[in-house]
Amino acid sequence: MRRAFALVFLAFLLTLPLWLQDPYLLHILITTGIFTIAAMSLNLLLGYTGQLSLGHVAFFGIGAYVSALTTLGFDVDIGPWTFVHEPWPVMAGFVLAVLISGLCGYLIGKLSFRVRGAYFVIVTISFAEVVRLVALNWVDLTQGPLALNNIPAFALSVPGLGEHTLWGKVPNYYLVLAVAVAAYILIKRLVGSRIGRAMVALKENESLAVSVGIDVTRYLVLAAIISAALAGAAGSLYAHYVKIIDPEIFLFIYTVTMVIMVVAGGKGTLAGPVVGGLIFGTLPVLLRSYLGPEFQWIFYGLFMIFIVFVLPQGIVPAVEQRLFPSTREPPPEALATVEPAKGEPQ
Amino acid sequence: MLNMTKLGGRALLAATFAVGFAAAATAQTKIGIIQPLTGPAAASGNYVANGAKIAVEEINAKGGVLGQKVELVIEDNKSNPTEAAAVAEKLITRDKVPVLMGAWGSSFTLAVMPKLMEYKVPMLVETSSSGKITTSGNPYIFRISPPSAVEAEAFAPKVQALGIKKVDFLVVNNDWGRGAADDFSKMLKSKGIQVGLVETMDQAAQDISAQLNKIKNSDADTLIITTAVEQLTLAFKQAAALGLKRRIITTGGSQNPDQLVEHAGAAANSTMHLTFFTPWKPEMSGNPEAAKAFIEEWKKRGYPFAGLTESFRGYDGIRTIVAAIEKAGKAEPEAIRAALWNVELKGMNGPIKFQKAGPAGKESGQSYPGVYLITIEDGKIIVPQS
Amino acid sequence: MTGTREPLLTVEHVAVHFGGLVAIADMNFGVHSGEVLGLIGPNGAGKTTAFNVITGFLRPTKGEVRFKEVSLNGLKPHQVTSLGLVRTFQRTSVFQDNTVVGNVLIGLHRRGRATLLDTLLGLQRETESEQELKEEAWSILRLVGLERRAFDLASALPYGDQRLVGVALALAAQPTMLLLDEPVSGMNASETARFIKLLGLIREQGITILLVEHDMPMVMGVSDRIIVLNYGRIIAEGPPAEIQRNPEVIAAYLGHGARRVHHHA
Amino acid sequence: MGQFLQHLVNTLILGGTYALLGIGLTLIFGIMRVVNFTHGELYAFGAYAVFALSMLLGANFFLALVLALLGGMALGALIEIVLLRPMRGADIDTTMLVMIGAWIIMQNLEMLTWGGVAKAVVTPFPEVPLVIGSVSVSYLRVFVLVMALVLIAATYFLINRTKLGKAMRATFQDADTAALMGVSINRIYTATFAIGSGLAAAAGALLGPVFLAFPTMGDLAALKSFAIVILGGLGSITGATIGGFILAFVEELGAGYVSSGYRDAMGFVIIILVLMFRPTGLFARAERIG
Repeated sequence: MRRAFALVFLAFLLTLPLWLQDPYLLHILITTGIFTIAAMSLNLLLGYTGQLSLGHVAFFGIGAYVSALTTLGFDVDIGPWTFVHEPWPVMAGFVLAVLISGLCGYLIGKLSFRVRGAYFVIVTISFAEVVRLVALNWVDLTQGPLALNNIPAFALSVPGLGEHTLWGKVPNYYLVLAVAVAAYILIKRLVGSRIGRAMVALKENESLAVSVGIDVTRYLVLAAIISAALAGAAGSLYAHYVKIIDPEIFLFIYTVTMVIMVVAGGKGTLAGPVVGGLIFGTLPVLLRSYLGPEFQWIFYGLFMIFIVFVLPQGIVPAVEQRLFPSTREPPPEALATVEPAKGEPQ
Repeated sequence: MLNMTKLGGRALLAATFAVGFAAAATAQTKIGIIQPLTGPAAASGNYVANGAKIAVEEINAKGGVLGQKVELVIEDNKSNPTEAAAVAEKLITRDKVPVLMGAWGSSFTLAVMPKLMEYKVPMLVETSSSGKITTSGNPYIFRISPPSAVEAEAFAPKVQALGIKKVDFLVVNNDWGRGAADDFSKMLKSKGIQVGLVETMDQAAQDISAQLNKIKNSDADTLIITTAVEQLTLAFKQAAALGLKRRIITTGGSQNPDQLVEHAGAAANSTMHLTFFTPWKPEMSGNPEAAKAFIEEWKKRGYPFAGLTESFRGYDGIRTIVAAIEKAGKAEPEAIRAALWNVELKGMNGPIKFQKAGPAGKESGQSYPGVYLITIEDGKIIVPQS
Repeated sequence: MTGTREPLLTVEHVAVHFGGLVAIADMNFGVHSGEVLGLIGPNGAGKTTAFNVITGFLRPTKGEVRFKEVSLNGLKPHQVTSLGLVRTFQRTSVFQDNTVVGNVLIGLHRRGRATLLDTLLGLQRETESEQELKEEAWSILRLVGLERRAFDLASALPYGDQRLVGVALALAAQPTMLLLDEPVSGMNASETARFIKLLGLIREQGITILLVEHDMPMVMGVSDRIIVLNYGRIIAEGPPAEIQRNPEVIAAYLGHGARRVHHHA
Repeated sequence: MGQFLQHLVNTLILGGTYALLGIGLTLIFGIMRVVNFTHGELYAFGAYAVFALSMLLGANFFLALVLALLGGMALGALIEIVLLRPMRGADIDTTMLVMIGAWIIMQNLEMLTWGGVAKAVVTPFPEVPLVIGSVSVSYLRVFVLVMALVLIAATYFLINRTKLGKAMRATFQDADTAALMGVSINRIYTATFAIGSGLAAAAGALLGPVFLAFPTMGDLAALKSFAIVILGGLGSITGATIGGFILAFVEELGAGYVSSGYRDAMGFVIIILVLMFRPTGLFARAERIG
């Protein structure tokens, strides 16, 4: 059932550019897609390991900056040394963005998972703020408030077919869709595995999880690495699509946007961030004609409070319960095959 | 999930219709404006936008352009480059404006420029002063504000008269501030004058006392400050509180001297300012009648007098664009771009006529307006006779 | 008991202080391979503290715990579990939002063979390993007798069954030695009887058991040997019959939880 | 030397208001276990209240300060009753989400009410600075420091010497036991939130006239409050007081001798260092995390 829904939805997304010609709406869908990927990555931490990480935009921004700088080149003086980097192809930027964001996820995970609860939240916020201030002040490298401009468009090099630069909106749309689907599949595999079970176990009852031999720090850090790497991928897509980034990419409000997407959609569900991302990505456009930006944000704030009070699980679990009230746990097919024959066990 | 998709689809469809309908119903000539309406440069951005509105009402009262009313679509760049690029994208692809005006700060304008190339839409630059804007080879750029190098040259004759020996800089950390520090340093050095500290401040910084404290301990006799009026107010107050006694000169024409007098009080006394319009003496303007009428209208609407040194840019900018549309005979980007080269207009601070700047073959347009050095004495603005 | 050989688990001069409070004064005992050892004592005697120290949840102020001749000092709880020393908890001892079989699969964590890469790329080893784990989960569910409730949410089970899920979880972690913290508290008589049977099955698999329990008849019935704690000290040690006659033990219980002893006696 | 003395004086003045912010936040966290994301908006509220009262309505500057403080307390009480009371017993992450929602709403209401242009408050203090040797400081800033110290002292008095303070301390130790002893937890929580909010509003009311009032001014204030309480240990009032001064000191020195751009980064660098070496903060009592 769910698989069918997912496939129909995917088919809808695949054919969408065929009938939706408006470049502005396509533009909105592309940025929505990018933020949805970021929200999916946040969901891994927020929904599956239960850690309220509020510095997530740092990884998104680091991905964007790494990818932009890799493709633009830079020269920086650090003490007596001068580092000169010649521009590399965009694909290299994308890969480096994923790797370096993942590495930052590792470092921050190692550091911040020493604490929990309020401390953890504040530490993660602080991390994003430090990165913002570094991006703002290390002008030699990042151009600071002058912004990194003229970032090249994404270019795919296919062996034998040469390099294809994605100038238009439609190719960018498909690129983002492809990365989003890939991210979805990776996350789905991860949470359905032993590793995903360990993460959920940590969220539900850390002591009990530890008592069966699950290494807390290891799995939290692993979740942080994968989550950060995916956010970095989203950041890279963002940088090469909008072609300009500045330190305000690290503002707390963007993390909040991702959090709203995850929480409203349903944290700890695969479809949650997708649904939340689509709603909150496209809502501003639909509201724009009727509401000023301030009213829009006020609406977001009210919606967030509403969700917490009324639908604490989020939209997806609520809709699922309505649609399939009794299918809380459909026996997975694989399990059914080893189910014992009916009768007394012994 | 199905329900959500359906709902989303229906809403999307409705929105598409709404957009289409709106476009069909209003046969108006649209001009897109990108200004900082919020954030650290908000005061200036709002003044410019209001100046533009006055120009549009004036033009529409006289029957509009090409028989159509002019309609402004104003977007907020939130004093941020990425946001400037994003709203440019929106204005061009969604509102389908054939021409833009903006984006106040140099960094915001530079951010918009690739979008102009991508969609081939011209933009009139009303405030930005960074040299990069007209030298990077963007043929869609037409600037009516002076680049900081021009400002520095205009100031050059005064250097000797003021007896300046050594100068420190305190500039906002963006293309505007850094550009001004570079261009003024170059001019000063060519006159054999020493350049000391170059301190920067984030455009949102409130506490600048650390930089000022450093400057206080230098041996320069003059401090050149480049930033928007809010931060200037803070810098003046904090300099006074630190007992920093130094000749202070500000550049960039976004000082709104009356606002400085009002908010910084005695701290603004004996400071000097390079401005591009003298609303205190409209007769000095390049177009005295228009200047007087504009000032009257501005006051009538209850806007603060202080805003005039900024709002005239919006007023002149829109008049220039409309003149180009008139000449082009149609409100289409390429035609407007071509026509802008032929516009000749009496602006508030001198004639507006674009000359070629930047690499050959893809030149930007640059007009060269007047620059004035005014002084604040005992809370009064002193305008030089010339 | 083979006298000279080091016991499977050795607790040596262990003391735990919380600020000024002494939870365990100086504790020494050993658990031999294959035996069932009961640890009893009135409330607040330090039993749970002892469990926490042995399994790495608490650092002892002094002393050392060794398991299979390896010092556990400084090891984290999951490392202790990896050595084969697995515990259960007194109360909330299941993953409430998971199904029963989901719980056991979590418990089987250490037996998975698939690496991160196998998982992300969906390689064959991932599928194989998952299949093995599921089979293993079913055999554990059959052992504890919960296979009919496999797809129910753990939180939906009656209390006694939840305790069984807790034990299934612990068994899934492949213990050489199992530490059970009040496993039958809150169970009714038939549930307790079923549990005692299960203990026998676990024992048959060669798993050593250390048991903390208030239910005296149950402890006396299943244990080979009993240790009595009071005020953080061991006051008696020996076979059940001997302990029941020990005057110091009787005094301790009369002073503290006489009612409880009485109730079951 | 002159430069260093000047930095020290600036430290004292900035530190006083930082301490106010920190105490307000840590009080709310310590007693209610709520991370108050609206803290910065209450700070902004204080600044705008002073602006509205003294510049628009022509009220006396000092009266405006007092009213801003009281208004902040009332607003805090309102937030507590409307948003937090129904959330009693919810976990800390859930209340955080609600508070983030409230933060967004408040900030945009400010934007709607006051517009994006910053507002300046003119004060009755002379522009001419007070000069002592090589140190120079405006009378307004001296007044800000004195007021901050008075408010800090008043908070200590309230907590340690009054009946309400006693009940608050009891709730801090153990809310359940305090409730059994007849303390009305709801009243204590509302009072706590009101006092914490009042302190934030007071900090804004005092610093607003020194700088400018603008809609996003609360963001950095909130982040700095977070840094201060982490530094001092969540829930420790003494820690927050000292943390406020430490943060101001490090910021001043960082800006003066390293680079002015990294002024605001100093606090966060400290957080990371504290976390590496003393994860519970410098002054926290032994308390389990998590």
